[in-house]
Amino acid sequence: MDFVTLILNLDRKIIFACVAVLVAWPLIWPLSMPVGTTPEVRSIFSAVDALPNGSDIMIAADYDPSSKPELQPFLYSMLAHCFEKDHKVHILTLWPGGPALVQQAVEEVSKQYGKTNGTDWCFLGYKPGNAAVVGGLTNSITGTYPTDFYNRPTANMPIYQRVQSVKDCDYIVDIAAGATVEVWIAFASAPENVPMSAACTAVSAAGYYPYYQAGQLDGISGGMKGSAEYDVLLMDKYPNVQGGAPRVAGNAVKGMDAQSAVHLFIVLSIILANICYFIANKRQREERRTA
Amino acid sequence: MGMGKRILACMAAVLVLLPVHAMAVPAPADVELGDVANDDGSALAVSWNWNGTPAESDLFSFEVRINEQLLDHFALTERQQKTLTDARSWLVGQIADVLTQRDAAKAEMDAAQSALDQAILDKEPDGTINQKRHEYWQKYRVHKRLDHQVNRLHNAFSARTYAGEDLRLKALTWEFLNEALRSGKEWISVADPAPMASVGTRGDRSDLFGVNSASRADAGMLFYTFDTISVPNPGTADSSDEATGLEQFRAIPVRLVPDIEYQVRMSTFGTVPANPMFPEAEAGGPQLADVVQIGTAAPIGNAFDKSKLNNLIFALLFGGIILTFIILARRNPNMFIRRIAGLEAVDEAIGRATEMGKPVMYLCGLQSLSELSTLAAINILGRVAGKIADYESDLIVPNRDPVVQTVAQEVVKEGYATAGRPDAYREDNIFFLTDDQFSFTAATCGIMMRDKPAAIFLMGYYYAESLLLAETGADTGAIQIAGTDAEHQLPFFIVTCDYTLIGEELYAASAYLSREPMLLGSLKGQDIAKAFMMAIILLQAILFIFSAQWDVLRDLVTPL
Amino acid sequence: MIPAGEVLGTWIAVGLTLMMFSFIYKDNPAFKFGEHLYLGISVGYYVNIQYWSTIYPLVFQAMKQQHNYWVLIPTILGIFILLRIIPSMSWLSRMAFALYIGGFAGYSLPLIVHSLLLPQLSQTLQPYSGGPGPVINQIIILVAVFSTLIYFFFSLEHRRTVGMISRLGIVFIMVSFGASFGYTVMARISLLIGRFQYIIESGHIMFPWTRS
Amino acid sequence: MIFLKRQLPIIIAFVAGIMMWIRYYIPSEVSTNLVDGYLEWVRIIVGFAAILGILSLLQHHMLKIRMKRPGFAFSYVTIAAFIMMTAAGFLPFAFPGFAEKNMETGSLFNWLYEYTFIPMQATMFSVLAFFIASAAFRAFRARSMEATLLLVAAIIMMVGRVPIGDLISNATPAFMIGQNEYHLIDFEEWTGWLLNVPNAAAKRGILLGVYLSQIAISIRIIFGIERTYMGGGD
Repeated sequence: MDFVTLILNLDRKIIFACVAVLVAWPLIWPLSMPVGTTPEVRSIFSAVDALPNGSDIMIAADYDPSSKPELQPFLYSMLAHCFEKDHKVHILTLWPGGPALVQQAVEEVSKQYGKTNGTDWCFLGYKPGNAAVVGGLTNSITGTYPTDFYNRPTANMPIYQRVQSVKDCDYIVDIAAGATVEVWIAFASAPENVPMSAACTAVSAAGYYPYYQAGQLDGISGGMKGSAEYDVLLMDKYPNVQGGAPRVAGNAVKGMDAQSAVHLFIVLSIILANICYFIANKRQREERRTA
Repeated sequence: MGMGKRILACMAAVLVLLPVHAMAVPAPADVELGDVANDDGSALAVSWNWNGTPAESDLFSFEVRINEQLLDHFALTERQQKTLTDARSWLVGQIADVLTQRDAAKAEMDAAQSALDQAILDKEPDGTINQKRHEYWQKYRVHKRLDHQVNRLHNAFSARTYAGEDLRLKALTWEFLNEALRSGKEWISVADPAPMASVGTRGDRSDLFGVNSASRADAGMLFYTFDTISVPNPGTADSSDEATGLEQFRAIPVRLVPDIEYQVRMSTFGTVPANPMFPEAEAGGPQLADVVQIGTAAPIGNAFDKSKLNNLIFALLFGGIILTFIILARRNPNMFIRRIAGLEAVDEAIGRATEMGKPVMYLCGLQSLSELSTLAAINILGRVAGKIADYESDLIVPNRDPVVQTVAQEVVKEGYATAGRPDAYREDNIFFLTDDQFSFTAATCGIMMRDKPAAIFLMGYYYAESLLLAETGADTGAIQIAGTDAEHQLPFFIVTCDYTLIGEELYAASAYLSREPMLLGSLKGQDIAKAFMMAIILLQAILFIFSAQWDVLRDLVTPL
Repeated sequence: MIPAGEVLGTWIAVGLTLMMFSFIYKDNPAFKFGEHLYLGISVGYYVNIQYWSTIYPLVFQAMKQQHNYWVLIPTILGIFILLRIIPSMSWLSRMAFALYIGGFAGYSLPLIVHSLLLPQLSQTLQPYSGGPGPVINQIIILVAVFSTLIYFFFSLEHRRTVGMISRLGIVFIMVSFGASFGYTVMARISLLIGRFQYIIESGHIMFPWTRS
Repeated sequence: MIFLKRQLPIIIAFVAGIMMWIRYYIPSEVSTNLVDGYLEWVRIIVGFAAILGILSLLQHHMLKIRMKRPGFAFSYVTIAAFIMMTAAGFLPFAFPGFAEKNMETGSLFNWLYEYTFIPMQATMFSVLAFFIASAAFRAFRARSMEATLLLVAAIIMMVGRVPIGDLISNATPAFMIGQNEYHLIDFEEWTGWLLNVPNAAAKRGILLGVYLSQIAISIRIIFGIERTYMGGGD
């Protein structure tokens, strides 16, 4: 059997084993490749950073465990960034699978920064109905969420004495695994002129570029790479994040070595397999001609 | 029926109660600013208005009038008076500068034009004429840009303008404000919803004037703006000369609660040593210098929001077109739809399958029958079944949904009957596998490996399993034709299949085959709307060739 | 000291992860078991979430604490929706769906025009500025949007000029799908990395004595 | 009865749709309260609709057990897991061995979420990474002009958006044009252009079509032409 046929008929299990090794190896023995940042993520960072301390940020964490590795690190970094800047954080989720993930993140990070629930941040929890919730928030936050995730009435919270609706928020960040970015643009950001950014799974990142290009989104962070970039930007500007919040600085950056390795493997295999495919095709044609 | 009538009454009550309920809930409304009246009925600074487009001379008398009124009406401190006067003269100076520049540009343009005319009259060589024409266009553009700038500046002068009866607030952006601060001018500026300490340090947004809901308890500390605007981040903003000339001002709609009295204030910026009013403000930097209360106003709600006119026109027009075409399609279901190349590929694939004497496999996607893509897949299945009956090959249809399975059986049976081969139809070949996503995938892949179908059709909606199905199909060497509106799966299909119906093409194929008035009418209606959009884009391109600055089309479709 | 619940939980979590991974070998009973377990757990989870975040606060608490009895009307409509699983009563659910889907169609229609359609269209008509590079990009965008629209335009045969423009459209569509494709590959690998990270990190919890 | 079953829903959809549509153009307190109240109702109705989806799934598994369809034994697992999870959330007291009740941190419910729900859901899709690698060898072929373009763009994206792309770019020879330094291969520049220009434009073309079809569906629903939401039956 020659090389071309070998490549084209390579056993699946060998390929699977290669992928497993390429993922595990850099995680156990990191190469620590430097993570470069892209303008899309830098502009999210600078938008949040440029807001004066104490601004109100609406964070929508619309994802569930199936995209946890991609988006959970972003939520950690975003929360750390907001608390570092003393921003008031209003956080909610439109995905039923999300609340417990957000709860973990917000409780952990707020504890590290010594922030008070109800004064510095509020986790509003989950409500079904995507656009019905976002539309409601443009009228009244406390009307849409009479109670927060912990079932306490929101109307008495200090944080909602100043802010009535999304209109009063200074920024919206949607961390989305699905199509909720469009919902936030259509029902909150565009009609109420609140600037917004999106961090989405890599699957949908390319699809949101029309909004980025049109200025409807300040920035886009795509998948684990975007989260890693945000980590890097955050740690560059606020070095104490690294020491103070171990889970913040993190997992996304560590994953980038494995990501590079597997990408390289897949790219090389596509190129190699296609070359073999064309050689095999040519041979076949020649055989047919001689026959 | 007694029961039925009672329920009917309940339903009717619901419809009546919904608006009643809405009226019963007191909530802050979100309304376009109507007419602003002052508490004492006097004409205060807020009611600056004029009708129609003012001549340039109006501009100046208008501006002077405002401030005189202001100065008369309120006991302003000397400092405040000075600030306002300085700011006014700065603005006036700006406008005067631009006006001078524009007039100079106009003169240059006219000169260039006459030079061009002369060149043409003198029958000079083409090269020279072209160069003169080029010069003329350049001058024309410069003039046009300055002309725009005059208009924009002029709009910035007023807190609100009446363009016809349309009411808008013009706001200044960050760059403009910063330039003013850098040049050491004191400047009429910017309100901010954040606490006073941070006013002026805010990086990327600013409005000209602010209002504060007088009914709020701590009105002194909360300064509520008309609205906030988002301005391109200074780091990434387009800093070319045209952008700074034209994009400094941005119109934003004013949103106030009607019938609530607002305090209207004007805040001034300046380099101040320290301000007893705002001890938090640091000395030295550009800080908020003074806040002047210039009156109170209560907006009145309008009956129609004119800023949403282009929206209404578009929605009504498009809605009307869709409805009309659905009605037309009911009368004449033979409306023209272009050939769908993918459907021809279907016929070809079936032909090749027959030559090889192998079966054909067809999947209708993983969603239920109520989804449009599944319906489209079923419609295409009818066509495929007819062709297969002609060629006498086998058709295998594994299903994930029992309801889809039943309908698929009917469609295939009909296809065979229409082709005149009802005897060739085998019901067992259209079967239910399992409803479980990955088990269904594994089982289908198993069938592909075993039966090695010559052609595989993947129509309808797919999730992550698309890759597994298409990979196995490609491995068996079958001709694969896919059609899906699942955008995330489309790339996988394109690289693994021989032909792919992309998104809307699937619906179009379905409408083409089924001639269902609803699908057909919508498709045609959407085509008309697309034609409208394409016409605008084309027109813009043509205008671009002839003159670089033309905002009319864009303004037409920009949401207000 | 790690709590016993965490150690046990981590063992279970890693076990379930491996069970799901067994699908790459082939579809097997262990995977089927895991899949069905997941289905049951998720359904139980969603029931809880829907109840505690919607029905409990918006209906029961609203009536008990704020004495807002208006919520009874949507609650009755909601119960109508649940009647869909009883075939003879399923028609009642239509009333609720009609109010919800019909009203929502009306609610979202102008907002789609305002927030999505018109801005996207007007941004395509941006003024040309910023030097030769950006202007060329602007023109490419204009051409690409136009030709993509032509590709999905079904009232003209794709022959001659129209055919050429639609071929151009397909070029742009393919490049954009390529970008999506690259990103999708990235996403799937990220998820795998996440799982591997979890398994590697769990080692110290599963075998507490390995912690230094 | 036919009026109730067929016409009335259409009338409700029409009235509600038109009301919600027109109110957008009318800036008054009533119009704002109308939409506020309507959205409040919808949020409750949607809550029930979500439960309907859940119930019909359970009903399906019950049916599978009753009909003894292939693989019905696994449906017992689903039902048992459902009962366990539901009970964990609804129990009015803390489950023995756990500190909290209901959905609080430290409850049985939370424990189950953390150690069963998260790992299983997260693993489901990560499995696909393996299949992508094998498809790269077996199925991703440049069999047409379209597929070739797609693959080239994808390869640039895959290399260019991860750290190794930066390493490769920096390793290539650099040259100066005017004031700026350019690398022979500059993945950041290339991917940025690819995403922001051709990708954004083509996606915009597709999106414009999608918005139009969304609007068309809304119109069809309001005017009672589209009736799929009514479900089957008479």
